[in-house]
Amino acid sequence: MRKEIRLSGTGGQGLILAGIILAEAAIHDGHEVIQTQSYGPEARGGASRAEVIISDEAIDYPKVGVPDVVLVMSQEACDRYAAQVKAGGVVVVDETNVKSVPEVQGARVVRLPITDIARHEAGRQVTANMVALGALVGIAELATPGATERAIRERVPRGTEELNLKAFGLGMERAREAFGAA
Amino acid sequence: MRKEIRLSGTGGQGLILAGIILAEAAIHDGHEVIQTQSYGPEARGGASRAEVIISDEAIDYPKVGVPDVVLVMSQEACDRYAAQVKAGGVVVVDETNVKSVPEVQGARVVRLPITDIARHEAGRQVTANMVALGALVGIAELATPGATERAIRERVPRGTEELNLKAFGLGMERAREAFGAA
Amino acid sequence: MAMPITHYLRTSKMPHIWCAGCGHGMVLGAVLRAIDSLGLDKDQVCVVSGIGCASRAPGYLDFNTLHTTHGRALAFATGIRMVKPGMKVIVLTGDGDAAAIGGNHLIHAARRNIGIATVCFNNSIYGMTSGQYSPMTPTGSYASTAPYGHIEEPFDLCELVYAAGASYVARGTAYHALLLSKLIAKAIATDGFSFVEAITQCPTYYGRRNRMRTAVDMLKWQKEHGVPVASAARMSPEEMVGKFRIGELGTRTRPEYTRRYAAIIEVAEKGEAERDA
Amino acid sequence: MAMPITHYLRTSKMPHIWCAGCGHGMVLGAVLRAIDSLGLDKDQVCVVSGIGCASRAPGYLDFNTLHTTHGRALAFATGIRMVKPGMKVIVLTGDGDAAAIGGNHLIHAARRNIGIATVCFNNSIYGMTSGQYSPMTPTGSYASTAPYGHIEEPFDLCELVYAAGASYVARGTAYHALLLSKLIAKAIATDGFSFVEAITQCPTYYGRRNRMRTAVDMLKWQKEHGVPVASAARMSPEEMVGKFRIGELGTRTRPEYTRRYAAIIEVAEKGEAERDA
Amino acid sequence: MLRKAGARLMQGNEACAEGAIAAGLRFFAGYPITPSTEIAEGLALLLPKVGGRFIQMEDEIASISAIIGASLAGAKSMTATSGPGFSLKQEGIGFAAYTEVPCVIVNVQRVGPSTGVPTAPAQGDVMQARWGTHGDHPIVVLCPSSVAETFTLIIEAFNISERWRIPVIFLMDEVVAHMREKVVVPDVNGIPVVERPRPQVSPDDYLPYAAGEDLVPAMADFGTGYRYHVTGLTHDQTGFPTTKRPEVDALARRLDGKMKKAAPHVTFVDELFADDAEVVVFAYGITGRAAAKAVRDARAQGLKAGLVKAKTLWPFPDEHVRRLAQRVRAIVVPEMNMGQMVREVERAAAGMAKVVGLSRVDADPITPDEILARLREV
Amino acid sequence: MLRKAGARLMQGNEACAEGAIAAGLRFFAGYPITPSTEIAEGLALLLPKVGGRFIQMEDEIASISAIIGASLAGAKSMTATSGPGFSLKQEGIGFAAYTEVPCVIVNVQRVGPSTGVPTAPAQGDVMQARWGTHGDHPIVVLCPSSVAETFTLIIEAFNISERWRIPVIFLMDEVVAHMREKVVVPDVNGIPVVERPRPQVSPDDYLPYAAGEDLVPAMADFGTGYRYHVTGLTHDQTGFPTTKRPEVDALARRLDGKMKKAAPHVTFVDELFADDAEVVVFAYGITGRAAAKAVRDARAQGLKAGLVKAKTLWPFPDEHVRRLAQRVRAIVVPEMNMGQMVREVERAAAGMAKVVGLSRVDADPITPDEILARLREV
Amino acid sequence: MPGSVEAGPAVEGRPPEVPVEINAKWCKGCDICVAFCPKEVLVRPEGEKAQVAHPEKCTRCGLCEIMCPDLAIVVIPARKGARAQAQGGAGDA
Amino acid sequence: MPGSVEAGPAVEGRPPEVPVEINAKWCKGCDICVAFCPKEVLVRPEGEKAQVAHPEKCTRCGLCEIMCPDLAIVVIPARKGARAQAQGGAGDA
Ligand SMILES: Cc1ncc(C[n+]2csc(CCOP(=O)(O)OP(=O)(O)O)c2C)c(N)n1
Ligand SMILES: Cc1ncc(C[n+]2csc(CCOP(=O)(O)OP(=O)(O)O)c2C)c(N)n1
Ligand code: SF4
Ligand code: SF4
Ligand code: SF4
Ligand code: SF4
Ligand code: SF4
Ligand code: SF4
Ligand SMILES: [Mg+2]
Ligand SMILES: [Mg+2]
Repeated sequence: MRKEIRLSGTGGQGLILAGIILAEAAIHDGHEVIQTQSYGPEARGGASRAEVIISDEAIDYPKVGVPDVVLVMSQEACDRYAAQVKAGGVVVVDETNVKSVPEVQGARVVRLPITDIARHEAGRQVTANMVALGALVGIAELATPGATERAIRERVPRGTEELNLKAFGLGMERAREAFGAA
Repeated sequence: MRKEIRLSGTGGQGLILAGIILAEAAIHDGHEVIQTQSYGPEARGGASRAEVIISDEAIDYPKVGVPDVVLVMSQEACDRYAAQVKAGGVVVVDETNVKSVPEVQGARVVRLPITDIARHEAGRQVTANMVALGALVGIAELATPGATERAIRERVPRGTEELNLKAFGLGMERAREAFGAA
Repeated sequence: MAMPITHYLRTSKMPHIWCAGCGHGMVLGAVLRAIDSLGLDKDQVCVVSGIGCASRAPGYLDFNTLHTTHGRALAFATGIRMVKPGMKVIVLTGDGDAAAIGGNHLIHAARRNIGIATVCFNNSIYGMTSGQYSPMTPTGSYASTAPYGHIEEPFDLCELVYAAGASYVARGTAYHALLLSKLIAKAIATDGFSFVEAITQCPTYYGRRNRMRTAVDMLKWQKEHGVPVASAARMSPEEMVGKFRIGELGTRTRPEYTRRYAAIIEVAEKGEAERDA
Repeated sequence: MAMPITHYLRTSKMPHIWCAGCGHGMVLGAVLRAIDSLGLDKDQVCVVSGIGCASRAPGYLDFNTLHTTHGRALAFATGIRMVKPGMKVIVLTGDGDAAAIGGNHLIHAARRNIGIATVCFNNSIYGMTSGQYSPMTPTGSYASTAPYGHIEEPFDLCELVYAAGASYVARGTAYHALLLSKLIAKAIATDGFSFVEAITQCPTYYGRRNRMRTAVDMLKWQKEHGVPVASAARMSPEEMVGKFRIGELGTRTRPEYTRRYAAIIEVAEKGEAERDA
Repeated sequence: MLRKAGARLMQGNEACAEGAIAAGLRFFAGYPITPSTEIAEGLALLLPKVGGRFIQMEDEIASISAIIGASLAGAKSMTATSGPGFSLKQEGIGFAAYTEVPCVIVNVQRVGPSTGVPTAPAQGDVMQARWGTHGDHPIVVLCPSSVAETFTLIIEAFNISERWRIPVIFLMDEVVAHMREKVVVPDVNGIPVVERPRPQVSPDDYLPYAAGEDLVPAMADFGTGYRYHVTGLTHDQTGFPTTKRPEVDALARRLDGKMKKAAPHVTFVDELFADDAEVVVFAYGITGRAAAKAVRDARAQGLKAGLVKAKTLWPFPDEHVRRLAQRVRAIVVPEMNMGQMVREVERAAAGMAKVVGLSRVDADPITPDEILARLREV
Repeated sequence: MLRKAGARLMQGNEACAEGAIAAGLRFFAGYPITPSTEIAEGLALLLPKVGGRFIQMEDEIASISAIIGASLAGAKSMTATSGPGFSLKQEGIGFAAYTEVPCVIVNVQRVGPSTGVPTAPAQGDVMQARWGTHGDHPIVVLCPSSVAETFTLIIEAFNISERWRIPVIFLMDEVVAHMREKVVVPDVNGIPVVERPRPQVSPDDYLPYAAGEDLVPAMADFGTGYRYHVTGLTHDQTGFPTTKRPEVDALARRLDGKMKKAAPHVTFVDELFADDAEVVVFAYGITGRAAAKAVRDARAQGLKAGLVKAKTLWPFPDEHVRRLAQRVRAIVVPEMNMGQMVREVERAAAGMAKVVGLSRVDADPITPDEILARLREV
Repeated sequence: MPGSVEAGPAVEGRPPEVPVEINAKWCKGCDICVAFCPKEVLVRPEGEKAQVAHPEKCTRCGLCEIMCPDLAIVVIPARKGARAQAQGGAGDA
Repeated sequence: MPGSVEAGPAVEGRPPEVPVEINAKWCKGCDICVAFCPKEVLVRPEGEKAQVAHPEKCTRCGLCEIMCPDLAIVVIPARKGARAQAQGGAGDA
């Protein structure tokens, strides 16, 4: 088993944290894992793209080539990355921010109003990354829900555990519905 | 023709200047020339040893090996350098400062009260280096007197030319007498 | 203003890279308004910076511009000024760039009184590297390298630079933008070394960590804590606690360095020097 | 004095390398008398220097001694002090070492108020490299790199260091040797950063070139130009022209750096930090 | 130890900070610079928890100076930086090397020269790490290629530095520094920690620069009764300056000799399929990972490829490369620079095998495919 | 010119200062350090006489920074230092190399590392001169072995630096710097002086980092109407920062290519009896003088010895050594260090000739006899 | 170079349609102009750029222009008088 | 370690022979002690080291000791009183 995942969007959406939690969940599941990210021209601003490789074997080269799973949470990210997905892969699109999706060949495209779910259903927009994480876990089985929940508990700021777990659960749920329907 | 000369003493005796003037005189005479010096542990204090090589041919290696002519103007310098002279060479000793001269094999030792001559005859102790220069020129014919006089005029502080030339003349004169008699 | 601000901008490089709400843009505006008020020839203005968010400023400006190494802008500027004493040389720098790694060049440029105008964009933090404490970070604040609260005291940079010998030192804030631009104009017009500390906000790395959520909060803080020198003179030390003075903090008249050097050239060309004597 | 001075000397390394009449030996004597007056344990004293004639001092002293790179003594000393806050850390430095290449470390050590006592042997010149001008060379003097007369103004180093944040600053001279040694003792006893500028003579490279032929001439100059602070307070600015103040020039009380850090350790060991919150 | 043993996701810079503490680091002085800053940030938080001390200095020169002072006072010490700061630290590194003060200098390489691309990876400082300061000096340079290796290798860095009294340069790259990987943190007791040789004689008999057979002098902490002198001037066995020719010579040769003695103990090289390889890749750092994949892919395609991954760059594994050159057809040296270590490989190979460089300098890491293509060519 | 043409006794440092002025030097910034100080002292006196400017800065970093600024303002600029200061200048050198600002950096080598022996000669900085700053960068290193050569070679240094927009390191040693020799000063008109390529286009069309066939971009002086941007960040043809992969790559490769284009024009090697030699000495700096004597002595004794004296150390005369290695039995490389350039000779010789180092590190120069002995052994 | 900015000061005799022009390409939505405009002329709907909501209230005091960190605002001077007011604006208080 | 210096303070009850001891190995002949001794106790013949010429005039003020740059002078304290005088010496003026 080897899965490459790219999470993309804009700075401030918490995608690095989502990537880290996904990676930690995979470790809990007993896998090898690498998480990388890309930076802007200077340190400031941080990354807007996180990548995760989950594998059963030691991972030599740590960079994601053509990912199996792509999450796009902004129009710009979508334009850049949506089409770069492996045949048979999945692109998860945050409908709230992405209005038009380019043609993607040989992969499934799952549209979910991730940010809206976070804002209106989970209760806070900042949990969009957890909704997205739920969606990824729900659709692509990148990590077990239990390991992911454990990873979330360990990583998020104290006191926000339940909020984040709720968002994660919502994401997983809605994704399974949508994926079935996609 | 190739002559190696070592001028040694203590800092402040002006031996570097004497070496420089000797070297410049040799240039006026049309020779190749190299002048070097040794430093104390740090820059401060300057050198107490100057060396000059005068040659008819291009000089490859610039360091003096075993010199043809050695000037010693302090006891310490005498102890260290007097014996290191080429067979057939000359050691010029400033009797004013050097009380005992070690045995020197195969070279002539010329004793002159250089500092005393400067003090009493030339009129100022600081001209001891010029007296010494005169002695060297007088004894070992390292440069022509005319070229040396020209070099002195060009190098010494303005206004001190005559004083220095006088000291030089005295050194030359007294050396010739002594050398004849040595 | 004689010219629209865009006259001095490399508009093709805009928008700039600074974060939303970053005070650096406000200080930059003040610099340009100051230059404009002096009616300088763009070809005869040279803007030099070091490294940092603040130091990215010259890239946006339509002058001779030089983005150097971290902390060394004043040393590069000194070389330029020595060769082209007719040019207006302006250094734009950050608090880390000027006061941490560049502190020595700052005090020596001040001592020499070389004709360079320096504007220090003081946001009390290293913005570019994401929020480590700087020599201007207030005691007790949090920074990525001060997770337990900062235990150092900041410089009074204006006092320091004045003690080092500068001809003109002043302090303004991003909030007091018109005052700031007047102080900068005065600095640029000074014949000698001049220094303006411009208090500015880094909402991204300073504000957030220190309970000022937005740029607006931080500007309000500047408004409330910056006290014009004239008012400060009427206030008691107790009233001034936690506040800082803004305005002209020191002026003196001393000969400018390159002019002194010009006198040496005059002498030397005539062939006079101690050594020759 | 409780102990003869030789108690603190590595006598096998004597005589020292300084020139006849060099004031550095006088300042060194004052340092040792100060240490003696405080009754310090030699094992718990660490003396650090940079590079220069002055900086050769530690080699003669029977303490933990460290002769570092040019200008960096205070930075090395900071590391020592951080690890061994119980030690007395003393920096002996020259005007070039401290104020030229080392200027930044000087102002930052002062700002942090780290418990290091610094004695700057100020001979207004670079002695070790044979007489180039330093940041303390008076305007108009001659130096090997100022053959036409020096055109820069020197720092008021005490004022600068105090503006940077030091707890204690004072100035003495080699001539006023007993005063100097008292000032140094006070500096060493200070809980925080302290700085003593010791005006001293370099007859070899400064004196000769500037119409002071001998060390004695230079000491007389010190005697005539150094004015005790109390007297200076009674003098008019005109009377003080060309003169300088000696004595304690600034004292303040602020928490010492390593003690502040100890408080952080206390908190951290309990597991508290902003990031964890 | 700060964290429990077991499998954890760690960033390279985090592994560097935590590994250092595991190795005994108790003093860190630094100045922030991308992409090394997380090391300082991590240690600002962690060091005081173990009673250690962190300080952010006014610049990189002050930082290297402070750690040397701290080490003399007895604390295991480290600084971390990137290219521009590493250039500034060179004078201090030479001082540490000459005075034999243990310390670790981390350089997380980014695209250079000068400010370059601060957030992008390169391997452009490998020659500088060896030759950056003036004069002959002993130095050890280690280079990890994974987060887990960062953790274990930084511990080696401290152990080597303390054991041999040689500054160790820990040369990371931006990819290794910023990526997160699974690290199995060992139990405290499982971590071998070495202390510097301390004097076994009384202060009166202590000669701070006299060395025994291993050529490593014993080192007393300041403040423990050994009142000795340390100088960056050329010094004799007593630690005091000398300009005597034989003593000047003796110091230079002892330092060189010490480095040679240390070499077998500090030279770490990993191999993959190297035994029967006809073409090998010599690689290091992140490029070693791409090379491993390339070599596996090559084998899968029937090409007898192998890998030599150097974890120690300096002393250069001369012998290793020489032996290899005797039996392989070609050595491919992929580097994220214009060709630096390839020169050393060329030198060591001495014409016995073809040596081919592969440079990538566009701020992205070399891919396995690029290496594979080169392997197929040679 | 300041001094009349004709034969004169000059010190090495004096020849450096006067040669520089003859080459057009008009700005010097420095910080005193033995054994380079006389260069600064000479220029403090001489520069204002020709309308130039001298400044003693607060340190070496400020000095290199100031000369880069001055050069951008249009003046030929130089700084001078020795090992410790050279280490400090490394960051600035990288900036000059990356931004292609002409300037000359003199390093008068003394015994290192660290403070070492300030007044004694060594050749320990030859590798540092090439690799001292982080990241790949173009650099030229020249090394004179006599006072007369110092005068002519420093002029070359300026000409190369201006012509190719590459910083030139002028690597002297204490012996050459402090000795006095006869120099025949040429007439002003006899001195070829090269100016940097200045833009031939209008400011509107000026692309400060776009280069023609020689890969050298034209350089406008600040204040002449070309308002452009200079940065140490990776930059595109317009001079503005870029992180675009192809542009990052293009800059690195252009600089490398420029250095390769320049190489044949800047590589100076002197030979003595090399044509029919069976054993040759590869030497540089003061050691080249001892080697010349050794080779003459060897010939006198019937040994077919020859000398290759490199005046350009970097770019290393690879081709030269390679051709030589093909026809000689052995190459002896005497150096006043523990063996630095010998590594390059080994690399270039690629096993074709035996390469033997000869190190002297006791602060005295290598003698002809020592070299002769080694020549007789190999 | 967006046209709105280049438009610059209004031509005499042809009054500008809006007192304040906002360069949407440069605006980063920091809310500074909104917060400090003394007349509440400006607004910024969430996720969008600043906009002139009440041009009629604008006194052309110039504060928004000098405070915008993105140099995105130009206040078009009225035929006379307006500029003078800016000098005494709150920005200087 | 020259004995004269090591001798240190005189032992109670056995008065020192000379009030001032000069370590000739350390003295560099700078003339400072000669110039500043208020009682003209010291001399230095050209080319030689400083010497105590008039021990009888010495007040043990200590000035020569604290001013000697070569740490070559030790003033041997008289049984009492002498030391106190040093505190007010010219060196402090
Ligand atoms: C020699 C060197 N050291 C460190 C850095 C990393 N660095 C870049 S900017 C910066 C601090 C900038 O702070 P400041 O000058 O306050 O500017 P700001 O970003 O806050 O505007 C640092 C430490 C560097 N580029 N070069
Ligand atoms: C990095 C570096 N730069 C320059 C030098 C040369 N240098 C040695 S001592 C010195 C100046 C010393 O002056 P100061 O500190 O005033 O001491 P003094 O000799 O006057 O007592 C200089 C420039 C050096 N050793 N290292
Ligand atoms: S990080 Fe701070 S200083 Fe830098 S651009 Fe953002 S707000 Fe401004
Ligand atoms: S050169 Fe000057 S400072 Fe140095 S020892 Fe001599 S007199 Fe003292
Ligand atoms: S101040 Fe400028 S950047 Fe901020 S919202 Fe207003 S127009 Fe936009
Ligand atoms: S000019 Fe003044 S009133 Fe008009 S929008 Fe701007 S701030 Fe508001
Ligand atoms: S002061 Fe000291 S060194 Fe000078 S002459 Fe007197 S005893 Fe000698
Ligand atoms: S103790 Fe006083 S009186 Fe006696 S010799 Fe010394 S200076 Fe003169
Ligand atoms: Mg800042
Ligand atoms: Mg000095």
